[in-house]
Amino acid sequence: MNGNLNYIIRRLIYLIPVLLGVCFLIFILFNVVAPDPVNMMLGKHPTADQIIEVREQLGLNKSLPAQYLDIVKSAFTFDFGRSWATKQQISTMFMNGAIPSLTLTIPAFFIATFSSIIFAVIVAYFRGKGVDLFIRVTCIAMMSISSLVYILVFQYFLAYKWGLFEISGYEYGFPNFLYYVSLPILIWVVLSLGPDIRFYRTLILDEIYQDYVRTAKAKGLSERTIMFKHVLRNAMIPIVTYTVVQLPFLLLGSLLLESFFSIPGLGDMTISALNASDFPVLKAMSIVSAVAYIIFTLIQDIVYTVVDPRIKLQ
Amino acid sequence: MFKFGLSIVLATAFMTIGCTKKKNYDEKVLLRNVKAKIKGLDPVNAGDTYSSREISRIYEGLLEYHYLKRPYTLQPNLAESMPVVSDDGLTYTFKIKKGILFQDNKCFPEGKGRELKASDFVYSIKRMADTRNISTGWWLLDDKVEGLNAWRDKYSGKAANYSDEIAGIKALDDYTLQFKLTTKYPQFLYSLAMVYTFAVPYEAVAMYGEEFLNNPVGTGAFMTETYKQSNKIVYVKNPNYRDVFYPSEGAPGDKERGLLKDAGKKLPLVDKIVVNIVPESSPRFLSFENGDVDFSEIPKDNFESSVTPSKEVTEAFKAKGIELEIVPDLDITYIAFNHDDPLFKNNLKLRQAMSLAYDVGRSNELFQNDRAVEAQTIIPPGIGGYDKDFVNEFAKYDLKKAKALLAEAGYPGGKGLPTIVYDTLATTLYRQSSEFFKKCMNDIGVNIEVRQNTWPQLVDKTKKRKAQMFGMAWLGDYPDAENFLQLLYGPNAAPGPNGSNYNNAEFNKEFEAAKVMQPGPERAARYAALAQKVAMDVPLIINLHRTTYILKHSWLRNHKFSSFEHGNSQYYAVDMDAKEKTIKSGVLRMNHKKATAKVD
Amino acid sequence: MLKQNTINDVRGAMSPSKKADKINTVLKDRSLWLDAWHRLKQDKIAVVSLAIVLFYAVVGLLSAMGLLAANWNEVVGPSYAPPSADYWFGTDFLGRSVSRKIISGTQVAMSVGLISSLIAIPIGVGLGACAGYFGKWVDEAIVWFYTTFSSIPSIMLLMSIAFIIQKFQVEISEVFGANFDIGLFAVFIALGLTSWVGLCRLIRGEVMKHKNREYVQAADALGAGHTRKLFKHILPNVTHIIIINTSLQFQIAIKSEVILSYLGLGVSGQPSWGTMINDAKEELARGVYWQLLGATIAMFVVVLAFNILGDALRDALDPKLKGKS
Amino acid sequence: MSDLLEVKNLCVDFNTPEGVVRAVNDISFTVPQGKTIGLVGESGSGKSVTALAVMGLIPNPPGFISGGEILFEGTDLVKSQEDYMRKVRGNDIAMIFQEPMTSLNPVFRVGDQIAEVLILHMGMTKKQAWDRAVDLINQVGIPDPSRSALKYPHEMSGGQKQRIMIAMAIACEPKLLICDEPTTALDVTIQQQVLELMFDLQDKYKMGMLFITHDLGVIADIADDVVVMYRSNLVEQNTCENIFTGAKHPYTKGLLSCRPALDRNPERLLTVSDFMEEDGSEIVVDDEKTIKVDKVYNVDEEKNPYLLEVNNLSVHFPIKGGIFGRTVDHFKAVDDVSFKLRKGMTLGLVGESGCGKTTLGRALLRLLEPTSGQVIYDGIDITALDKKELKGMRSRVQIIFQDPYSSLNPRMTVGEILLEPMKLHSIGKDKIERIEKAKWLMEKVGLKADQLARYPHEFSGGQRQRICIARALAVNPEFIVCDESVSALDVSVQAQVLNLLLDLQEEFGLTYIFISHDLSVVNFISDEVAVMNAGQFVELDQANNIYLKPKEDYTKRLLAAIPKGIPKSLIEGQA
Repeated sequence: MNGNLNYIIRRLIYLIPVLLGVCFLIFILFNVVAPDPVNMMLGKHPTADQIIEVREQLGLNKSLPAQYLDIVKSAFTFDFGRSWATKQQISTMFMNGAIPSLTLTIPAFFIATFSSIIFAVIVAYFRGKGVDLFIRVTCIAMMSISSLVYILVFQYFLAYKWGLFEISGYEYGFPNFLYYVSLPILIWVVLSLGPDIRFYRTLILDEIYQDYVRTAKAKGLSERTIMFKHVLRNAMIPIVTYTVVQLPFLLLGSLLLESFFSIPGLGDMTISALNASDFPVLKAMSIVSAVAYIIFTLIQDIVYTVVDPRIKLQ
Repeated sequence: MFKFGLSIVLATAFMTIGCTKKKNYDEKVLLRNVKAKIKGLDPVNAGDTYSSREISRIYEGLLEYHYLKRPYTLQPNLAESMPVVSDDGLTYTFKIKKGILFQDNKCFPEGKGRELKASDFVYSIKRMADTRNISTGWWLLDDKVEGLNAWRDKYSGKAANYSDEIAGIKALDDYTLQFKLTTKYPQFLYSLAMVYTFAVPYEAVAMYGEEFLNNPVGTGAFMTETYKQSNKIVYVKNPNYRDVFYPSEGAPGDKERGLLKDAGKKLPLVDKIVVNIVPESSPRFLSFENGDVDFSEIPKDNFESSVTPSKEVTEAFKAKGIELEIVPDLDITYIAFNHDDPLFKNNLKLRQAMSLAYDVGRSNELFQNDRAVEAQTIIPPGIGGYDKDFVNEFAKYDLKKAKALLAEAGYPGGKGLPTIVYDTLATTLYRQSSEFFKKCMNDIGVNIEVRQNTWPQLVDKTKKRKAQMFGMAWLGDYPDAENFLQLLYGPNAAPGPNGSNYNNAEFNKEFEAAKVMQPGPERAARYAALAQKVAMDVPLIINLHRTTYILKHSWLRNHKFSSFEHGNSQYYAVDMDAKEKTIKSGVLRMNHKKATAKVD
Repeated sequence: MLKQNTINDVRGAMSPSKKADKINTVLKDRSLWLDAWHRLKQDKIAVVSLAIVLFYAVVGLLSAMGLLAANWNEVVGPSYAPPSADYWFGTDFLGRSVSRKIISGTQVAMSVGLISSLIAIPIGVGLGACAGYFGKWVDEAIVWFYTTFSSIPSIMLLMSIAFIIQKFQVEISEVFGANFDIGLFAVFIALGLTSWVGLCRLIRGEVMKHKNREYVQAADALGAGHTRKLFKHILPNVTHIIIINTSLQFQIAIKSEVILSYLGLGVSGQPSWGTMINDAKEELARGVYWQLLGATIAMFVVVLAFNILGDALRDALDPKLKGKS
Repeated sequence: MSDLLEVKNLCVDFNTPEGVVRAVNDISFTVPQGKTIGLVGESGSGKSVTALAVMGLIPNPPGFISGGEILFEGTDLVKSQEDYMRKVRGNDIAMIFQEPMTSLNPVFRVGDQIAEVLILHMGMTKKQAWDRAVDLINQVGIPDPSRSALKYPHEMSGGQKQRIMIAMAIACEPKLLICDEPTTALDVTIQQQVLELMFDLQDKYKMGMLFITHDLGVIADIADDVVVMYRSNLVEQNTCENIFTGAKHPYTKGLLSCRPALDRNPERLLTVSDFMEEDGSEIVVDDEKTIKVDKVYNVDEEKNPYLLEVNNLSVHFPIKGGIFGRTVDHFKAVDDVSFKLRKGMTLGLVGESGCGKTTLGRALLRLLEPTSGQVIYDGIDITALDKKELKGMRSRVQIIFQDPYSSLNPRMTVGEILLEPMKLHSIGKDKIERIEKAKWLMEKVGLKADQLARYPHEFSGGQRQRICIARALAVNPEFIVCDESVSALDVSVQAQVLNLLLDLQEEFGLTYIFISHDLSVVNFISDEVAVMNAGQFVELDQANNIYLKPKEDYTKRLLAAIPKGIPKSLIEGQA
């Protein structure tokens, strides 16, 4: 087991420069280059001396290295201070934002992944026949329409015209949020079916042409058992690792869905931070998603060894 | 494996097939949607109109605007009566009503709300001056109250000592409060009706510290039950609220419109208020049509289906029991020239030509559905200084004259004139209006390059004088034309509110003289003359005074729109049985054709 | 042993230029790209989608040069006129013809795809090739760089890059002149700088694979230097990946322009499908569907064509097929 | 006793973009109970397709059986339904494939994969099947069967994996066992053990066996009857004895003679083309050519001075470990090797896979940096040269690789490939002269001069290897390292390339180091032979001394494992 431990520790040590790199990139993007938000904070009647005082308080006059160190510190402590636009504590904003985002993205992600795997297996099973062609063509066609169009059309028809879903808004608590997130989930699933099915289909097809499938046939196994027992079990390795890598992005939620359905998740928070040039929030969002991405790449490595017996952590 | 996966997909898919939430009608609830997120509930940094509206449900100030009387008149709220003003107009003395309690909160001993005292106001106004609070309202009293600026500078950037006495604000005893001003400042009374100067208990600030903005403790009619700053706020009645009754008289015509039916009743008239935050305009209006909210403004693109050209509710909406309320706003929109740019500064003819080339009527039609009033001067209707008969010869649309003037300005047909950069916001409405402006200017050969910005970027550009031309709107802070004329006052140049950096010595002198006059017809005439004279100099392309159109459902009572909506929600009432009947009848769900058919 | 006559008849009989290409044909009479083109031609749908892409490119070019739909800004009828005989896709809020706006919008869509790829390809291929070929610390540094880049969500990167460009708006407009469209410029740079990571990873993997192939070691044994090995041997065997990836990147860029204009970072001053779809946000409520419909159809056709073309190119160019013929 | 399997006039076609291709043309043969039939032929002869046809495993698009019958115990498998075939496969007929490394499912334990076929066909419970599987693993000679059953395929060696395949095949005691080149991918010592195992199992279960291979040596050891296929046709069918003593068809004769054998060392190998024209008509072979002349090892001091001297050469690869990836240990690929090589002579380097022979070959050319030791080539110490000087040396020392498909740049025409070395070392004044040299080189290696504009994928494996030789010759080298240069080729093509190498050596006085795992090939071409194991020289001596009087027992074991190529019936007869 200590082999794995060494590996994990080495990977963690490797991730530190990446984290420092991310902080540096964020530092460049937001501190050095970003426009001066102070005027915006002072409302309609800022006075000249008030601007100087505010710059001082926000720490904008600190030396650049000091500002960079603040970012790095916040990457580890997750204490991002207060938002400039709303003066709220950013970490509490995250807590409030995370729940709605996750209630939307987690169910949507798992429904989308499961259904696209099922479809991909069907398509691979009937490869070359009518079903395969039909599903592939619809996938490409569905991918060719912009996500914004789906949102507009679905919201107008499904929510307003036929009243099947709530138009917008959000309520915390178990049964209530379902009414509000069901339409966005439906849209997310429709949007991700296309690319996912195509991707999983290629993964499964790669496995079908391997030698062990021929051996399985020579053992007299039926096409169905070969597909579900042998091929799918092998194809699950890339599928699982691919899914794990996508998990950190669920935290960010879907910017468009949240802002159109006014779900107060992290995505919606990002958009209002963008419109209000609220840099502490934008920085915080970038750091959190970057840290999540880094951690999940590590988890992906570990999952890879669990799923694929061939890989020893070396 | 296959069966397991399939069952999971079907289960979750079935769960989200969707159903609308069931509605309950027993509790009297006022439902409304709001466009922008509430920044926080701390009076000192109210910032925008949306936050001030929410804050004023919880906190109260010395004065307030009468709910029904128009034009807007001040009346005492926490003060017993209007202040006694010294002859030199510098000393104001107030008497505070006795027995006013703060709402119960754990910051008070045994959680019981204590009585409001004069010293609370001294504390609250000092809080506004404290640099660490970065108050957006500080401009109101900057250099206006004796000793306040000194106190502010003394503790700038440090923890302020609030017991440090200053001459300008003193609590003579528990119920008398005295202000000493440094200069004559008639607008001072208005500032006491604004959110920044509302009373705040020091115990709450001490206990909650930086989180005070999320834990409001006020003397107002309501208090917060749940507060999700970016999603929804739910208010409930404040049990400690003193006896306040619905006014028995109002503006002419209010009685006929049934606005005095609940006269004398104890306020507030609803048990609960639910405020949902819905940024996108189309879902906001669709939820109104569904009956999820009690009243709503009308987005530009839903106007045709709601209001007839003759400014009445369409047949379909009438069938649904929806009423319309039209109220002019204290508001002006304009397109500013940056007078730092020599191109505009000393070329009056060019400014006049561009002003004449701008088709204000068409812009009103396209973007305001003809709801707004074409502005003649910078002073909006509804306050002293507005003269409805005055016609600004440069505010009308005259292409021929515009071309002639442009030639006189030295750029016949626009030749020789460099491309002018017009900065606007990135939202769809502003992008479309800037395209319209570009088209109008192209008609006389002036080439415009449109640049999109987020709101902070635009503000940043105007404050740093880097924007050549830009569209801007100004909503009155208080019903006094001074608040509008100061937009052209030289010393107010950027980063102050005078974004055009217009500086006309003669106008500055006359403005300084007029603004210190006591409110009255003489001051109004002075303001009118001043505004009309400066309009001839076309400091900016004057555009529109927008009017507010509010659609109300049949079950909403006593609603009268006011530009200063502080604490008005306590006057609204909701007839829950009427609401239940209308919603259950499904008339709201019917589309327009069927609804009208139902009426005939 | 050498047959003397062959040299003479080659040297003496013909004029120098003819002689040159006579020699060259001896070495190479047709290129592999031609073979790939023949294979592509067999796939009818691929040819159709290639034709569509070329048609859009021509339309984009013509409207860029002002020869086509330059008068998109002209008011042709009442505002929000529904589609009819004289306006195929109706008119927008100002009364301008939507069909002209669609045509003019092609220019933005195609230029977004083209220029963002032109930015992304050199960076992606350059870094990817160096990482794959040199390995050791060069590889470590480049892998570290693109891991850092890809760990920040792309939407954040897009936003902040667009911010930066708009911050330098004043300086940029001095350089490029006032009527230079900053919005579009921001979209180009933002998309270009965020879309190179995928290509870089692909190229790195492929170059690493080819570096260990025996024909490269043989070149090494012949004394070929790094540049020769990389540019003469490895990169030609990798170019097909660049082509396939670019065709996919193109359609992603077109679709991202819609999202960017929703976030207010898109094009201003000239029509684009993104702004048209965004205008539809409010218009749909009042029953004005034609601007949304027109822009969506226009985009649907070209993005579909790019997708199909991408797959067809993969089959035609993939050396695996050629190797086993 | 009726025949177990009878194949009558079997034809199999494939739809390709260029039209229908016939892979198997009118083949008929029978496999009696308990007998082993050897199906021999080169790649592309259709032998594997025949096997797959019997199992009904021909990939449907693009292949299909277009004629003939396959009678298994009377029933025609071609006509039978898929679910009948499924009951037969793995139960009555079992099959073993060539590539052990990829034929087992990587993510299932080997025990489970064996148990699976038992549960499917014999209706055993999981427990019974597992015990039977462990027993089978024991039968196929894998140590500690109960623990090995829990292992995953990647935790086993190639030989062990092939044994698992065999265990899986015989699990249901099939009547017919089809083996498609089961031992080709294995080292010769392991190949011997696997063949013996199959032999014993055949006796034990009285199985009929259809053994497919291109290696006549193996056929002689194991087959009762032999079927020879050439370009999808059956050219000869006879008992093993008759084939080896008096083959009738020219192709069979060519096949037999082009195989280098240990006991005889002819000057040149006869190839199939010496016996048969392209169109299949026979050429009468005069006796002179078939005379077996033993190559004489004669060293002439001034004609063959010492060209290469290698002192204590080692190449160690660091093994990373611990948290910070410190080098914990070294894998000694080449461990302190010293030898001398005379000009114009050939040193054979032979050994099993992983013994370090390839690493040594690469280190000599510094394609791989040696860890220590000296390589003195014609008085110059190559290990001490810097990059620029090394480039100068490149024209004198060249290498030819193993895999014809990956040693030529697919994007360059043959002409460009041949001109590149000349440009690099500025051989020939201008393009015209270089093209002439290229044409000359093509003819030298036996290819047509007008094919310079062709691309590598338009040539066969053998032709591509010739192009590689031409490329090496382009710089007029003196010393060439041949790294398994013929192992990937068919036997007949192998013989032609070996002859070509010997001709070129004679004409240009080239010095070779010939690396291979195939002892008979090394014996044929080398003057001296070094046997390597675990990075060290086990033995270094003249070729025939090594083969006739091996000193070290490792060499002895190696030699014993090579199939004699003489039918067992004859040996029994003589013994």
